[in-house]
Amino acid sequence: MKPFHTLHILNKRPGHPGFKSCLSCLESRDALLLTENGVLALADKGLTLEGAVYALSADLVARAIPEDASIANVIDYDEMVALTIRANRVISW
Amino acid sequence: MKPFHTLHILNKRPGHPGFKSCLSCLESRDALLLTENGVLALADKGLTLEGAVYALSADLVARAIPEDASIANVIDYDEMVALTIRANRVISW
Amino acid sequence: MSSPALSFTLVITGAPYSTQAPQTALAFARATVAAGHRIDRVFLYGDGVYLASNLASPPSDEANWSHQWRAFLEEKAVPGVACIASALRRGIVDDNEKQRYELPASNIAAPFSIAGLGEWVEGVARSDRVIYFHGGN
Amino acid sequence: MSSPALSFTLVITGAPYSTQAPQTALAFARATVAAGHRIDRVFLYGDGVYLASNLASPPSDEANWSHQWRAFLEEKAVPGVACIASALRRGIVDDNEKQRYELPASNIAAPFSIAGLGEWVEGVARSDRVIYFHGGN
Amino acid sequence: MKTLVIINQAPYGNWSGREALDMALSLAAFDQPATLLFTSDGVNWLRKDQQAAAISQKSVDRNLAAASIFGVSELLADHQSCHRFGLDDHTMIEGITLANINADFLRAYGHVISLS
Amino acid sequence: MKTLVIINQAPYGNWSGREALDMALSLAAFDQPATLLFTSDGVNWLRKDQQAAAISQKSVDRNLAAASIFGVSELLADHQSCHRFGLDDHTMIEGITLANINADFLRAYGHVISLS
Repeated sequence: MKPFHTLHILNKRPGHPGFKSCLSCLESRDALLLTENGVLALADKGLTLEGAVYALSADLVARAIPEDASIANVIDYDEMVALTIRANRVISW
Repeated sequence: MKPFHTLHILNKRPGHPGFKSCLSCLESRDALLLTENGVLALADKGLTLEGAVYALSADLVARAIPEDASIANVIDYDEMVALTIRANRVISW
Repeated sequence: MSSPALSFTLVITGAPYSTQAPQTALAFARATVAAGHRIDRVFLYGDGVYLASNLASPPSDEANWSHQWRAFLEEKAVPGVACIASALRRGIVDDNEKQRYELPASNIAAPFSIAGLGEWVEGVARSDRVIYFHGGN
Repeated sequence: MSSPALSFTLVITGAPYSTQAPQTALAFARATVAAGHRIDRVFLYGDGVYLASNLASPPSDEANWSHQWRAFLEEKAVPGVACIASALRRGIVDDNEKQRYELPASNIAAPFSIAGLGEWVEGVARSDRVIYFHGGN
Repeated sequence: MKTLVIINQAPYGNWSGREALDMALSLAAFDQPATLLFTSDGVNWLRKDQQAAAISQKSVDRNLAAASIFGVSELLADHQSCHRFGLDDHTMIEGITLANINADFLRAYGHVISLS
Repeated sequence: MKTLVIINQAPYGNWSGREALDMALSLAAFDQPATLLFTSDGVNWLRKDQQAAAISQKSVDRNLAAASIFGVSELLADHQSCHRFGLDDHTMIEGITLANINADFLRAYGHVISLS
């Protein structure tokens, strides 16, 4: 498991100003984890996400949003904990 | 004092999705009242407001936003009450 | 004011501190009464019910919104009602609910009382104006 | 887990009902402990302090986030701390504050306690990871 | 007087949509005409097969099924928002009418509520 | 380890900016280096002559003056956000350094807090 620089945890809906702030601070060595209403990004046709993207399974299942592996790696809370450990730094937006 | 159709009370910051929703429902016979963080619209260079626009003085003074009469009629709470009476309908966004 | 007196129901859905709603609503309520209109009730809904707590103790150099609202409601004999479903979820309870749910205390501030959404429907049906004060976030 | 055990401080700034923060944080906390890591403390800040109320009574077919958090903290012997400044403004008080401010009741749920931001600074300085659970609105 | 209750927030992230729904149900219970409108992120209430037990909540699609039974006149969804979130006949629960939200649309309602 | 506290909400509408500031002050009080960054609507904290008594609050510009006295290392503001809200040398309080927010900028901070 390669470490990455920053794990960005994003729980905002795609229309929220914080969603854009978070994306503008992503760089190639970072990873993005979508949680809560952040997972709506996977259903939003106006958005394209790039790079290492993860999404919480429980939040997807609750909202009936298809687990599209071409957009995001779908993970559980155990893997979320593991991601926070792999990262040198964690930012919750 | 001419009555108007709808008074839209808008307390959202200009970047909030509700700000745009409100503007999209304005018509020529309506009036817009900016309150709380809604008054930031008067300082926002990316925005143009048209039609009958009012803004609460107390919220402008608190935030040191110049009372620009070319954009909005600056009013106090007494006049806000009067506006809700002049309108056939009031919507708080 | 030369216009005839009207009746208002005010609905507050934003909490103190998280939102400016209780403040704006209070300034509006004072202006309403000053203009000779009647406030049928102030209805607290959703996070707005936090305004009815009697345990808030902000620093002494800050406004205490709960105190100010209670003083206004008492002075003007305006009913203040917190929605029971919103209040129970958020831990705002009166003595009845305290007993019913075997809770260690009650914390609703007089003159606020607890009632159902029917109080709000009554406002929609009968007050001349229903004005909402939401959170702005 | 083959990785070495680390220490965490979790900070919750979103309230139950207004946000999903207390739920997500609890699922994360359970997974943290299950993986063999240590949680130094859970720190409630801003609206997050509402989680520490012992008066919330949601309908019986809904999750009670305060109950679930209290059970977790007790079972795993994890300290739960509500920021004193946030708590006083929002009407979450312990017996000390009740006496000091002459309030009619206290409503903090054991094992939560009240302390200053120094508890959080301690986490920033000493825990391997500080993870924030904010509101999402 | 017809009341329009607007739900513009997605479910589960907070309680405001449920509380807006309760308002519509209360109006209906007291024989006041109420229409529900889902717009912006709120259209995500309408997706089929939600399983909120995964996050220890109750799914909201069942509450919606109750809405028409208990007398809420109409369930509307903003056309553009549905398109944005990929909601169509296949992915949406039944009984929803699409609408375009603007000043003309709003004019039919004497009372409009937008919790957010 | 340097901590960056981001304030991206305007003052007075809610308490989150004040609570973010308290976090920075606490770090400084315990000799932990802390920088404050105002961005997005948060730059409205920086306007001169705020008179929050008009809405029965205390003006936040005084709290900011306290920040550097009590050891907060730096007060930064996002250049673009300042421009958007018409904040310049004439309208802004003193002691603020402009910055451009991106991944490069963030890299200098081991711990980043964004309340919102």
